[in-house]
Amino acid sequence: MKLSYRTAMREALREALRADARVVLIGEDIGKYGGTYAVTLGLLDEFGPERVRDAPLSESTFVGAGIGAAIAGLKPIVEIMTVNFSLLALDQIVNGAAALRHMSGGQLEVPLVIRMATGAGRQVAAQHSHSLENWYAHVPGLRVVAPATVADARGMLATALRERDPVVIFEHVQLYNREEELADPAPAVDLDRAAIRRPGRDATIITYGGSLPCSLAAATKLAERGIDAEVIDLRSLRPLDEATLVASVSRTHRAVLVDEGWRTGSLAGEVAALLGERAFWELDAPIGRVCSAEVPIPYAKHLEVAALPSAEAVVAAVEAVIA
Amino acid sequence: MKLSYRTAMREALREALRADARVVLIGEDIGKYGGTYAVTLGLLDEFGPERVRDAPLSESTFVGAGIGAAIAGLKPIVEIMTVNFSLLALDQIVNGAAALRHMSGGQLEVPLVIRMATGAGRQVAAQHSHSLENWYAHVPGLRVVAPATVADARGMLATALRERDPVVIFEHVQLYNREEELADPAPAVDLDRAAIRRPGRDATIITYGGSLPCSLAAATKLAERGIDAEVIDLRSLRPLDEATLVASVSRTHRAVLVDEGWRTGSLAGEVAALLGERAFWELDAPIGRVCSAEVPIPYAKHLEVAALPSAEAVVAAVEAVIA
Amino acid sequence: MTPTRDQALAMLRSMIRIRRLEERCAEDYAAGKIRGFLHLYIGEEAIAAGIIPALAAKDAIVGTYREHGHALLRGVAAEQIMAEMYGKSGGCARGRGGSMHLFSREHRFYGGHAIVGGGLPISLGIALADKVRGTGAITCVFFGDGAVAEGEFHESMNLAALWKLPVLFVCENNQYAMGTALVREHAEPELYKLAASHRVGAERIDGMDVVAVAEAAGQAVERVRETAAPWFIECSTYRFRAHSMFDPELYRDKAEVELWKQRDPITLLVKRMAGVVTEADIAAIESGADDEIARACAFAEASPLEPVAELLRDVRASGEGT
Amino acid sequence: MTPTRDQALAMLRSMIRIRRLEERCAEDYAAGKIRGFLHLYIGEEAIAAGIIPALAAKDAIVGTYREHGHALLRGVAAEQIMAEMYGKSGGCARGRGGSMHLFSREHRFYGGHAIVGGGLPISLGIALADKVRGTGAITCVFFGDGAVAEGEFHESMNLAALWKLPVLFVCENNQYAMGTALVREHAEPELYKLAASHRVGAERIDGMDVVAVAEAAGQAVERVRETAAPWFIECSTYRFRAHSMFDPELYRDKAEVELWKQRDPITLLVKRMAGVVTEADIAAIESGADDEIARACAFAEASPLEPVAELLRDVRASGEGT
Ligand SMILES: Cc1ncc(C[n+]2csc(CCOP(=O)(O)OP(=O)(O)O)c2C)c(N)n1
Ligand SMILES: Cc1ncc(C[n+]2csc(CCOP(=O)(O)OP(=O)(O)O)c2C)c(N)n1
Ligand SMILES: [Mg+2]
Ligand SMILES: [Mg+2]
Repeated sequence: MKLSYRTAMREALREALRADARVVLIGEDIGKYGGTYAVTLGLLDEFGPERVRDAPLSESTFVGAGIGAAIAGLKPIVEIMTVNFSLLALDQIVNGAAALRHMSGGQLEVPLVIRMATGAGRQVAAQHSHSLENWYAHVPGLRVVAPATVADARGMLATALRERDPVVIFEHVQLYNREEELADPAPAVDLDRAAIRRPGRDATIITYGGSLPCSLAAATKLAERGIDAEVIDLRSLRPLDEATLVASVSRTHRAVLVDEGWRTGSLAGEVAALLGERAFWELDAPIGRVCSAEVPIPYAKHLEVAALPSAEAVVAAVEAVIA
Repeated sequence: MKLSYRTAMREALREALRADARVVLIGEDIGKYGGTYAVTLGLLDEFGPERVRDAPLSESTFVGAGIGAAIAGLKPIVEIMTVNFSLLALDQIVNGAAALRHMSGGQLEVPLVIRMATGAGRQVAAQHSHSLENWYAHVPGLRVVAPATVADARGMLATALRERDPVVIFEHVQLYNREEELADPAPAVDLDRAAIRRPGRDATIITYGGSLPCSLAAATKLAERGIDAEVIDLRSLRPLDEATLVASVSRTHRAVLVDEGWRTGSLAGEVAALLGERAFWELDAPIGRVCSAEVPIPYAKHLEVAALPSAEAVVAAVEAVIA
Repeated sequence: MTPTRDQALAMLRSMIRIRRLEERCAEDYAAGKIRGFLHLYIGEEAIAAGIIPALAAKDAIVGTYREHGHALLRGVAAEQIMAEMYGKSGGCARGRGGSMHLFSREHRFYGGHAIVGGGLPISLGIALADKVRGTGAITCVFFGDGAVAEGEFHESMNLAALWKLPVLFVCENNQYAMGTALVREHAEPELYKLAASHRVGAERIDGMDVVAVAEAAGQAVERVRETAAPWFIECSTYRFRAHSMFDPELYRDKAEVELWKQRDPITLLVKRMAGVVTEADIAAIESGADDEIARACAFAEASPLEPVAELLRDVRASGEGT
Repeated sequence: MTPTRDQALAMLRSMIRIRRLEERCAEDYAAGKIRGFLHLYIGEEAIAAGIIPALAAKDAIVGTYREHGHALLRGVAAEQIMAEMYGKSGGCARGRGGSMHLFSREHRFYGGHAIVGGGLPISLGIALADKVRGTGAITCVFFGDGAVAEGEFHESMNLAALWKLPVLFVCENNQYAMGTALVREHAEPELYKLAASHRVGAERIDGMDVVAVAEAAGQAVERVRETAAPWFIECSTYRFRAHSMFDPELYRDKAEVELWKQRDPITLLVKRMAGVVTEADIAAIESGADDEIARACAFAEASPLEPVAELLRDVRASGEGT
């Protein structure tokens, strides 16, 4: 069956609501409005206002309420409309959700899922175009995942809900309209393993989330030029599947990271550091990084495009590490 | 004259208040209480409540007010009591202070200094022991500095106040009581250059802020074992002084990073990635990282010590990259 | 108060200029010339039209992402506004901000802020600077009913009251925060009472009646300037269009929208001034507005893109430290 | 209401147990056995002593970093509390939390939160879970006057009212947030009015009078349970000690402290019950408390440290994903 990423997320939510009475949805405009990105469209009608709870504009508080509800026996799925607004809830996430199990000596658990839209590319300018996945991936106690395909959008939530601890799911805004064929029933998703989306021998392109499509496009172009690039989708940003990464680079000996975050302090930097530690003797060239320009993302299309990773930039970076 | 880090910061603030009527101090308990870490002690009496402004518990709002005041002609120095509470103000810092010049097409400027205490080591547990310097160092539009010596504590503020854009100053809580001899008048501080705190030939230890003392202690121990380590203090965390780093590693061919942040997604990771890019052919061994354990920092002393970088761990890491 | 003919014409012109500009924006959005988020003010024009002329040139303004009208009435040229929406270098933020981020330092128009509530603390700081510097200027900050639910709103009321800052808070209560109706957003839907709870002087007025708004604005601006203390005006209003161009408006009835449209601020004023303001007056204002907008769009169309080479310019003044 | 002899003895015992425990904490801090931040509740005991016994075992509690007394009265063993402060594995958070982070899942004592205001949203969620699950339990959350200045406070009032959550909000107004006096922290220093502004039922009581607190608590708990709606109690109180062990107390007069000490909640109750409660009763309670604390400290002293090898345990349940 053909499904969009948006519909896949919605089906995953519907399935969760059906399967477990403890699941409740909390977020701004997820009910009456139908969800800013229409992910939750129809769920209020189907499950009612007790289970699909529209929250007022108060990110810190409704995320904190999700934490409390998780502690006390529910399985809340909180939508923060976009990662941009999650800045207002970071204290609750870092000092609450991520820390409570450890700091309570293992007594409390916070089985909370936080979903948020992320990324740029829709000309919504500096305050609405952040990619802060790496900030979240820095925090012990969190698991962070980024579905980059429709299959992962469909399957990751169920796996996340089996965790007894907080999971943050990043959904890139550019992916919602993408469609894919999907088996029915959709296959289960393993959150622990990075996925090799395209096998290759000459270089490893490592990416995640919204940058997968441009990485794959780059691989196709490279193939035309006789370069066989492997493309790895991290899927789990915390923890990282080091084994898959090291194994790939041990085969190809060259790596390029593609990450929509700003370059300095990017997740790409962490992965590069990791490979430098774990695969130092395997590397035949410096690792390349294709990231966003270090600038608040501008509105004008041509400037926004110039600021973000592109297939061309990935091609150039792979050629550079091979040269 | 002998000065503590605390007094040095206070003298810098006093000097700024005296020199420029546009300078105002804003923060929680900086006035009547005298400052949580007593940095601002006495300044309320000297300069009055118009210039030393106690703010209510409302981090987002008094930081935002600092931004507005900077836009409209003041030079506010905002104290966020500790980095832990800065999570509540991140939206204002990222979407306001850091972005406004660029997103306004260069019209607005935000000459704002934000000071905050950072770091662990005082048994104040998970919610009060963060080191999030790398989060800030990720954000275009900010400059981020970390005085690690009394001289830098004395001199960095004046340099920061000459910037026409926001500067974030991280003061490690473990440094406040440290004393040093200082020339009078104190020398001006260049924010652009990392400082070689100890020259050496065999390996480069790169660190900043609160980890400088343990890095220097490690170098002393290594010297006893015949290993001559160079110790570099980054001082400016954004931008990084790449030239000094690359030059050092090009001499020593081995590097270890010491950073109190959690390892994954640490500033240490970024510097390692950078060296992997800029000094790949100079490196004779994988770069080592000594960071905090990936865990909310616990209260119990022995566990806290185990979670944080130590001189022993640095020694071991340097020996490992040399072996 | 009954306005004079001249006053009425001025208010009418203000509202019609906004209305026409935004109708054009909607068209240009459909045509793909404007992209990203676009939030129209249509239906709410009486607020900007009543408040902004009451401010002095030295006063400062802070707005939201629904701020085209405010910028226009403040004196930012329609050319610059349209060029900004087209993403052109002639725009008032060089095309970097778009619809949500209009700025004009020259007019002390300090944004265009797209994080709900985010402009409030900034407005406090601007007012603080003016107070400390003794300029006699006040700051006027606009925000929606939804912003009042954010904690920053309360923090800002408290700080403004504690520090006695000359801020005029203008809450544009259009009954919805995106799709969330007032009573589903606020336990206390009479929002001015929330401001008053922090001992900030507060009132509620009919935001569809430009005359009432202008009257309240005049008094409030004077009061804030004289007392150097904050004041809060809640304007009851309604947006006639969707929240943004992506909104399917599932959350409200057509009938409700139609009901409010009967209180269209432009029509209300025209009716009130029947006999004083004529069809011909209106036609003249409309054609003036249309000319202005046509010129603005032509300018915007012709304005060049900012060179890509300038992408990193103005991240910081020094270029370094980016 | 005049309490019976048994009631009075119970209240007295509650307050004295806290007082003695914390006096010992202060000594142990001086001796270096307790480190980090230590915030004493001395002077404020009537609040916990009045409120906590009014709760049912199924109810939940959320506290701040000034929560030793609350944990103790909730039934967390003094052994576990002292071991926690000593950083030992026998502590109620295995020594990981220390003074600011006491937890006991068994007692539904959900912290010990050290970010001011941070416990409020969490308390809402706990109440939501109990409401959804139909347990009939309510949640009681304690916080200071300073927390009321944080935006999260208002967001929490609004959400609790909108969602009709069974939360009992207990504001321990001890007149200071660290060194910031009430009137310098709040434009509206009558804090219960701020809760009421969100249509949360609210009252202010004398937090030094344990009988008044107990009476209000009994009614409030019943009301919250029956209506499943929030209620807010502001307790006027005073901390007799410094904010934490680092505080030089520059911001208040000794005279002010002395004045409040004349309303010491323990003395007040003893005076009120003169003739009913005897010196011997008090002596018995004190020696009981001293025994309890001596046992607790001995336990804490003997309790082993958590092995360093367990540092990474319980970051996540699975061990993976850390
Ligand atoms: C902090 C934050 N949360 C969510 C959003 C998404 N959002 C944009 S506008 C809006 C509604 C705001 O409503 P209101 O304040 O009433 O202003 P209006 O749009 O009605 O003028 C929302 C939820 C945002 N921009 N910022
Ligand atoms: C968000 C935040 N800001 C600042 C602090 C530092 N701090 C700890 S306690 C405190 C005062 C809180 O006052 P109040 O809420 O009245 O509680 P009290 O200590 O008087 O019981 C402050 C400012 C903090 N822990 N969290
Ligand atoms: Mg609205
Ligand atoms: Mg207090």
